[in-house]
Amino acid sequence: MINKVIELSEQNLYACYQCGKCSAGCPSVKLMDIMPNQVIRYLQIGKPDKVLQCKTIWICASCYTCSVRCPRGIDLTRVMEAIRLIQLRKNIDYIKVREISEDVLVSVPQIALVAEFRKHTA
Amino acid sequence: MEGFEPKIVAFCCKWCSYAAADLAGTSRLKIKPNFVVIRTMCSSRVDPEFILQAFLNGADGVLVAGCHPGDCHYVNGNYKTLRRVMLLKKVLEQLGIDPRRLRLEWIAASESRKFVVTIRKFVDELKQLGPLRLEAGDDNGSNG
Amino acid sequence: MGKPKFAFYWCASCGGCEETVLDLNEKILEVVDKVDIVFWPVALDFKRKDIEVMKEGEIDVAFINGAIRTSEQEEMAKLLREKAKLVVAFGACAQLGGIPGLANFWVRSDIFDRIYKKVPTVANPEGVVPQQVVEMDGYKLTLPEFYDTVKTLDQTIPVDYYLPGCPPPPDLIMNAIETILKGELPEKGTVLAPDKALCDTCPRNETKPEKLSIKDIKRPHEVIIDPEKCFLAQGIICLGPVTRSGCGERCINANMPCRGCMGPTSEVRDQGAKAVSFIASILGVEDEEKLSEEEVQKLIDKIVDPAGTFYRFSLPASLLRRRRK
Amino acid sequence: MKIFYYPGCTLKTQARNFECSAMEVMKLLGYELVELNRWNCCGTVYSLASDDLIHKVAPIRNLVRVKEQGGDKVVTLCAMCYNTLKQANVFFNSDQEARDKINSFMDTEIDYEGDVEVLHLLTVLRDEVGFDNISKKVVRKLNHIKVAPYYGCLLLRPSTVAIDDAENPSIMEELLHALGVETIDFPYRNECCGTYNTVSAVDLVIDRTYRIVGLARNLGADVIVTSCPLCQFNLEVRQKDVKERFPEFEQLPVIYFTQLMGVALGVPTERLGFELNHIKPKVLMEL
Amino acid sequence: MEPRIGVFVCHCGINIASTVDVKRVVEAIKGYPGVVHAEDYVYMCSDPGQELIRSRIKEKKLNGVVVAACSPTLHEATFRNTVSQVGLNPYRCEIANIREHCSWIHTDRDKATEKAIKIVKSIVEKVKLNDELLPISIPITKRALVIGGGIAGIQAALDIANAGYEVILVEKNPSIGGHMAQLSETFPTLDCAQCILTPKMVEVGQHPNIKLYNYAEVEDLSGYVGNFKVKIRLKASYVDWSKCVGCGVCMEKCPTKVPSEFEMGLTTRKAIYVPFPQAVPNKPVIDRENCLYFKTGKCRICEKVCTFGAIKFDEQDEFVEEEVGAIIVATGYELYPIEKIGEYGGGKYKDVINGLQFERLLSASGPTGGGVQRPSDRKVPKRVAFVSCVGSRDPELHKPYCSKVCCMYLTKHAMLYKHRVPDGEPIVFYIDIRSDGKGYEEFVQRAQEEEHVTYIRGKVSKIYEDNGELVLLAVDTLTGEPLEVRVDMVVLGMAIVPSPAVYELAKKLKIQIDANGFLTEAHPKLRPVETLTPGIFLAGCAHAPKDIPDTVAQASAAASKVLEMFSQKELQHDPMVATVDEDRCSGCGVCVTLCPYGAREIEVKDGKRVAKVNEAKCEGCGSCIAGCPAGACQQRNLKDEQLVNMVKAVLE
Ligand SMILES: Cc1cc2nc3c(=O)[nH]c(=O)nc-3n(C[C@H](O)[C@H](O)[C@H](O)COP(=O)(O)OP(=O)(O)OC[C@H]3O[C@@H](n4cnc5c(N)ncnc54)[C@H](O)[C@@H]3O)c2cc1C
Ligand SMILES: Cc1cc2nc3c(=O)[nH]c(=O)nc-3n(C[C@H](O)[C@H](O)[C@H](O)COP(=O)(O)OP(=O)(O)OC[C@H]3O[C@@H](n4cnc5c(N)ncnc54)[C@H](O)[C@@H]3O)c2cc1C
Ligand code: SF4
Ligand code: SF4
Ligand code: SF4
Ligand code: SF4
Ligand code: SF4
Ligand code: SF4
Ligand code: SF4
Ligand code: SF4
Repeated sequence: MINKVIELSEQNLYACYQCGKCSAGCPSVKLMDIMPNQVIRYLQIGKPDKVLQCKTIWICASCYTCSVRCPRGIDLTRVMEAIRLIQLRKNIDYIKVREISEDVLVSVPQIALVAEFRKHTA
Repeated sequence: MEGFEPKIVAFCCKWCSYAAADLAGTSRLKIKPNFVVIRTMCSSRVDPEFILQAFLNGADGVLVAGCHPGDCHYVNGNYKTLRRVMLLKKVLEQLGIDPRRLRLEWIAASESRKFVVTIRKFVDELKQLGPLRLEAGDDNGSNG
Repeated sequence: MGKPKFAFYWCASCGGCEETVLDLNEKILEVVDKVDIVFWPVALDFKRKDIEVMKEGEIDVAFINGAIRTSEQEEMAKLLREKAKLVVAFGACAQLGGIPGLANFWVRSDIFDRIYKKVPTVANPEGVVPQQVVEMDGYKLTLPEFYDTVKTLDQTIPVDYYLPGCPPPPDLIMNAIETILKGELPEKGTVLAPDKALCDTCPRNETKPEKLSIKDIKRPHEVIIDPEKCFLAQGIICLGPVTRSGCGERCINANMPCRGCMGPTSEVRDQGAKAVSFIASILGVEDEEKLSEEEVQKLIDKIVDPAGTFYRFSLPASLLRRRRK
Repeated sequence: MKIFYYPGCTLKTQARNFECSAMEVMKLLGYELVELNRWNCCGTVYSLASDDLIHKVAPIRNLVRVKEQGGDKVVTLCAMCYNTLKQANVFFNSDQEARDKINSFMDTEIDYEGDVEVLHLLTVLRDEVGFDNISKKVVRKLNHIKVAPYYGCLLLRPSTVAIDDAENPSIMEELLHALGVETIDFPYRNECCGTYNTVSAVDLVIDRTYRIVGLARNLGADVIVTSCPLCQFNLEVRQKDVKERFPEFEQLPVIYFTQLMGVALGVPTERLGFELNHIKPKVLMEL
Repeated sequence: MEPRIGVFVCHCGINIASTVDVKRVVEAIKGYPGVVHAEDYVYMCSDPGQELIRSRIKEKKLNGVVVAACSPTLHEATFRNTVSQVGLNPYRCEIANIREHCSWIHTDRDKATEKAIKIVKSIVEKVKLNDELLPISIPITKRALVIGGGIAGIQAALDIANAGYEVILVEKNPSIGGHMAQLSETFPTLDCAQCILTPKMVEVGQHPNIKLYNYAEVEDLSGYVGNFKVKIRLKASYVDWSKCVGCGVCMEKCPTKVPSEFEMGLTTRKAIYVPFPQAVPNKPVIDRENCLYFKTGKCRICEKVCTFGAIKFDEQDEFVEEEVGAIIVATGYELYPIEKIGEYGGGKYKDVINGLQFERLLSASGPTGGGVQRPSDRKVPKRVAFVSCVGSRDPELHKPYCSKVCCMYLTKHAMLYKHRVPDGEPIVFYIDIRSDGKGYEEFVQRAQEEEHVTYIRGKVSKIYEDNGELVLLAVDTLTGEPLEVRVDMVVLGMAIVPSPAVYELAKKLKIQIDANGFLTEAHPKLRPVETLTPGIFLAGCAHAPKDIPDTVAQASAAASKVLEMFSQKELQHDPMVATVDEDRCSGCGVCVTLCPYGAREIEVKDGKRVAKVNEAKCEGCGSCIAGCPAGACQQRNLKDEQLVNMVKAVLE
């Protein structure tokens, strides 16, 4: 699985030395079940299930904060996307579009909706 | 080319590639005996004349091996080697000799495996290119 | 003892070498005074049979210019060798192959194709190319064989001395003749010219920077050439360092770089290979650690026709002698 | 001077105030933003998987449009559009193979050569108009307010498309100073607002808004200035939700930088679309 | 010389003999031109094997020897020694490597044997044309130059001076002492840096064998090992030190204040100043950039108050030349600038400081007298964060290497802070704790066990200021929890980087620097204090980040290398150098460009340019020889002709 992620994200996950700087700056970390550096860690030690089942990859906002600060040059934003895609390509959606309330649909800007669908649905 | 065993002259610098070949020996790695090493102090001692001489005297391939750029025992000799080999390859091509017959490799003293792989690949490549046989063809051109 | 007998002969060359003998001006008269010219087809009416009837060693010195390109030239060279005590390879073509030697980058059929079929000004719809033997109206016409490979004179017959240059400079010729007349002959095989490279006598040599490094290669027509400064320091390829001096810096004085007609010095086995070595050695060597391989390649690629440049006069005399098919 | 302008979806709906204020301001500065014909959605977020070419077609097609219509650069207002178009362009120029494929996907369009420049309005203001020139056109004194500039993520990251230093940007500050307003040193200006999580993870956005707006207020800001409709929404509209959760929370107006420019340059406030702002920047509207 | 070569083929037990048919090699080589004797033996390098060679040389009047055996790296010296015992020049003996390069790597006995024969023939060809050589001797000037007066330079200078040789010490600052003088107490023993350093500084100042040029820099270097000429620029100090008694009145009265470099900008100094009270020498200099008189033409107060008339406004830089035989470069380090770390405020926040600033805050002689106060408001900070690996171990954005000392000094800082502020709370953020020196791990353990310093494993992502507090965004990677830590002050363990001028200096000295700007040693393990340029050595942080014990060890090692040189009457140099045939050289200058050691020079003789080789500098790489377009140079015992014949031999 790590190889698949490496291929899709074009990032060398073996370079990560678990400093945690990515997680420290992550805006979403509080709502994540495992921290971004742990996502990599689980892949490094061969526990892909932890990663596939986690909430983290979905809550990641693709803000690139981790990417610009990683001392080992790992673009974690792309790593998150790669794992999301592995799930989405199995047709496992994170959100059910039908369940989004009318309220939300009319209030949020289009870009939020389009982006949401792009990131969270297959 | 069935049964063709290419002849290779390998110029190795004393500090890195010769030592790598030594290490290949000490580690009992196995290589085909298609090559003979000639030791120079630095790859930059290898004069293009020697390379042509080798081809003329029946070599099918010539390997020039030295320390990695930046690691030259003599500071920067290998940068000169790089330039000379690159230019000579162009000239060889114009002289109708496949430039792949001249190979430049950076092989550090510890890279015994690289030495082995380099020779192996070179032998394979030369087998595909076939014999050069310059001596035979020396007076070719069907003069007379 | 009578006057020594001299012979002159012309093989594959442009004829400039013969001209240069005339360029000796009034000195030629001195020479003519002291020697008997027994054979000089270009100037005097002699025929092959005049030589054939001579005894072995009857001629004292045969000056042969030009490379060996055809069977007739080979035969003549052999004939003269037989009849002459000394053979002097006269000029770059005889010594090294010279400009005609550049033909060794091709094969005969390519050359015929080009000359007789592809040159735009040639109208030859039937595609006729010279044949060695042609039968016409019952007559059999023969031409000498046109060899595939150009050879130097010493690849055909043993040569005693060499007079280098394209053409050999008059003072070297006079020197050589005087030496021969005086009988103070150097060791056989000697090139009758100084054994130092051209930089030694080149007035521009002192303008060289301490460390030569060519950052960008320029061809003479691409730049305004500083008439005082060493060509290499201007990024122009000059073969002076790999070429024997003695020419009088003819090209340099005409503000053109040396192309190497005097051939290499005696310790060099292959002028072109040495040229490769020294030119490559100074290509972008300033800050060399910073140049990537691609950048070096780019710089090298700016040398148009490297083999032709470095072997302009010496391909047949080089280690590899010709292009391989 | 005419510049091609790519609006993107939201500028035509929720963020009409961003668009109209930008148009007004640019007109005043002697530039015309010409809306691109037949533009399509850029995709909003740049697709990041190595094998995902198809999602790069949409942004590239927009750049093809620019070419078709005779332009060689295009400006965006929305930071997300900017980021997506620019990243797609950078990718296109870095991978010959992908480039050929993308071109082959678009068979009715001309082949794209990668030669359209993608700009954000902020850089146009700096590099083409010049902050000095803007400064000369200021007619309203705004030295009584303190502004917290907010960049968000996508103008500054990733580094291949950033318009300024990711950690210490200054372009917006420089603009604001040219307008004569004081800025606070706002450490959260490059922090993420939660973006599209506003759809399915509102909690996250509420948390972000609470912190970002809270810190701005803490540091004495009167108004926050943004450059992205989604940041605007999260930081402004979501304040209502923040307030519900944290009753002590005090609201702060959030406006587009173009609106603030409009005020400073003397565009009548009614033409700056403040009616679409949920929290009215009274300090500005009552000038 | 008519060659009479003996070939001795070794079985090396079965190491060679099992793959190479040794007898066949002997037979094949017997008739080879030049070879007058060939035989095999089971262990050539054994005593009987060597004896065999010696007796054959005598019996058969051999004038050349080829030993076909293992790699020359192993036994070239052995066999050359063997032959020289019976009067044969050692350079007339060569090794044919038929073990490492043949028997060990091949399996086909037939082909391996053929190859071995070729190898032996090629070496025979080489020996035929080998000259009898003697090592080249070079005289030595037994005086050393030390560049940089930090603890490394001080230690090296004292070691050499105490051994009885003269030392010239060049320091660019007004005083020696380097960074160690700035430190408060030193790990792992917590002894006071000044207490152990000051006596050494004084010793340097007073040592009869040490000539100290402070406020000076190396301008130019020529010559070669044993015989360098160095030109030193003595920067104008505008104070006549021979008259100045160091009373300090001028400094008291000078009206111009500028941030003090020594105090890391935490306080000011005057425009006329000594960097710190214990400076050696303790004589002031005028900082021209900031001096009022130099800026505006008015002031000259110092001149007025100096009763000794020592102020000399018209002083100029001066140059002196010195001859030395060896050089030690000890130019030390600087800290990577905080400005480069944007996410930590990039130098914006006054209370985010670097390690050296904190050293000054801790130092009893520092601006706060050793009481920890934060720079912004002089408040005693109650919580202090210490952040490690700032700029280090960050190949992507900053420096890839570990700075080696920061783990330890941050631990020291946390501890000393606890000592000064007992109710204070130090928090150390780290990725790994590197405490690999003697007593270091115990030191860290003490900080944890006894001082209760909190260590959090996680790299801080961002630092910002909020209401006079500093907020650190971090995580605890061990618990997996995000953290937002509020503190009063932050100390950053900034990366150690080389002294800025070292690049220029390295160019002047023609020594190498690595990708990170540190000086490169000749071999990372076996020649750690030598540079590739003979006669130039290195020590301290100029070479790589290191602590004081390592610095001192390396300085003493460099000094002992110098002393090793000085203990010889003359230097011996390998004679396989380049030669020039002046009758062929055209002075084209290509070789000068090629030589990496500056061993080639063009000389003008009778109006003609000819190249010469400085044999002492030539290391025998052969680059110039391959490059010489006239065939005018050769390498001793590796001439073109030898190499060509070798090529021919291996292709027969
Ligand atoms: C914050 C901090 C705390 C530390 N604490 C400890 C500790 O507790 N224990 C410990 O063992 N180590 C400690 N160290 C490490 C210690 O400082 C170094 O190991 C030691 O100072 C290195 O000495 P040096 O002589 O190599 O370099 P430096 O001290 O840097 O000395 C170099 C000298 O050379 C001079 N110089 C530079 N360039 C030139 C030039 N071109 N010409 C002439 N002169 C020049 C400089 O002015 C300087 O005087 C600490 C380091 C830091 C940053
Ligand atoms: C697994 C391992 C891997 C390592 N890898 C590396 C590496 O990759 N790179 C690296 O730089 N370092 C490495 N090291 C460290 C390296 O081995 C040591 O730094 C080095 O060998 C130390 O050399 P020494 O001479 O001090 O000690 P030793 O090698 O231990 O030599 C001491 C000698 O003294 C002899 N001796 C002991 N007592 C007496 C006595 N009373 N009388 C006479 N003789 C005595 C011993 O027999 C021995 O020959 C490694 C170490 C280990 C354990
Ligand atoms: S910042 Fe980079 S190296 Fe550090 S834990 Fe995150 S991914 Fe790994
Ligand atoms: S890109 Fe995702 S993981 Fe990285 S900092 Fe932003 S939200 Fe966190
Ligand atoms: S390189 Fe050419 S121009 Fe320069 S000195 Fe030599 S001959 Fe003269
Ligand atoms: S300069 Fe060179 S090419 Fe010209 S005549 Fe002299 S040797 Fe020949
Ligand atoms: S002249 Fe300069 S150094 Fe002297 S007192 Fe004035 S400011 Fe200070
Ligand atoms: S010594 Fe410690 S703090 Fe310094 S770079 Fe190395 S690991 Fe980081
Ligand atoms: S390269 Fe050769 S010819 Fe040229 S200066 Fe050097 S030694 Fe003389
Ligand atoms: S052999 Fe090498 S070191 Fe010696 S002079 Fe030539 S280039 Fe310099």
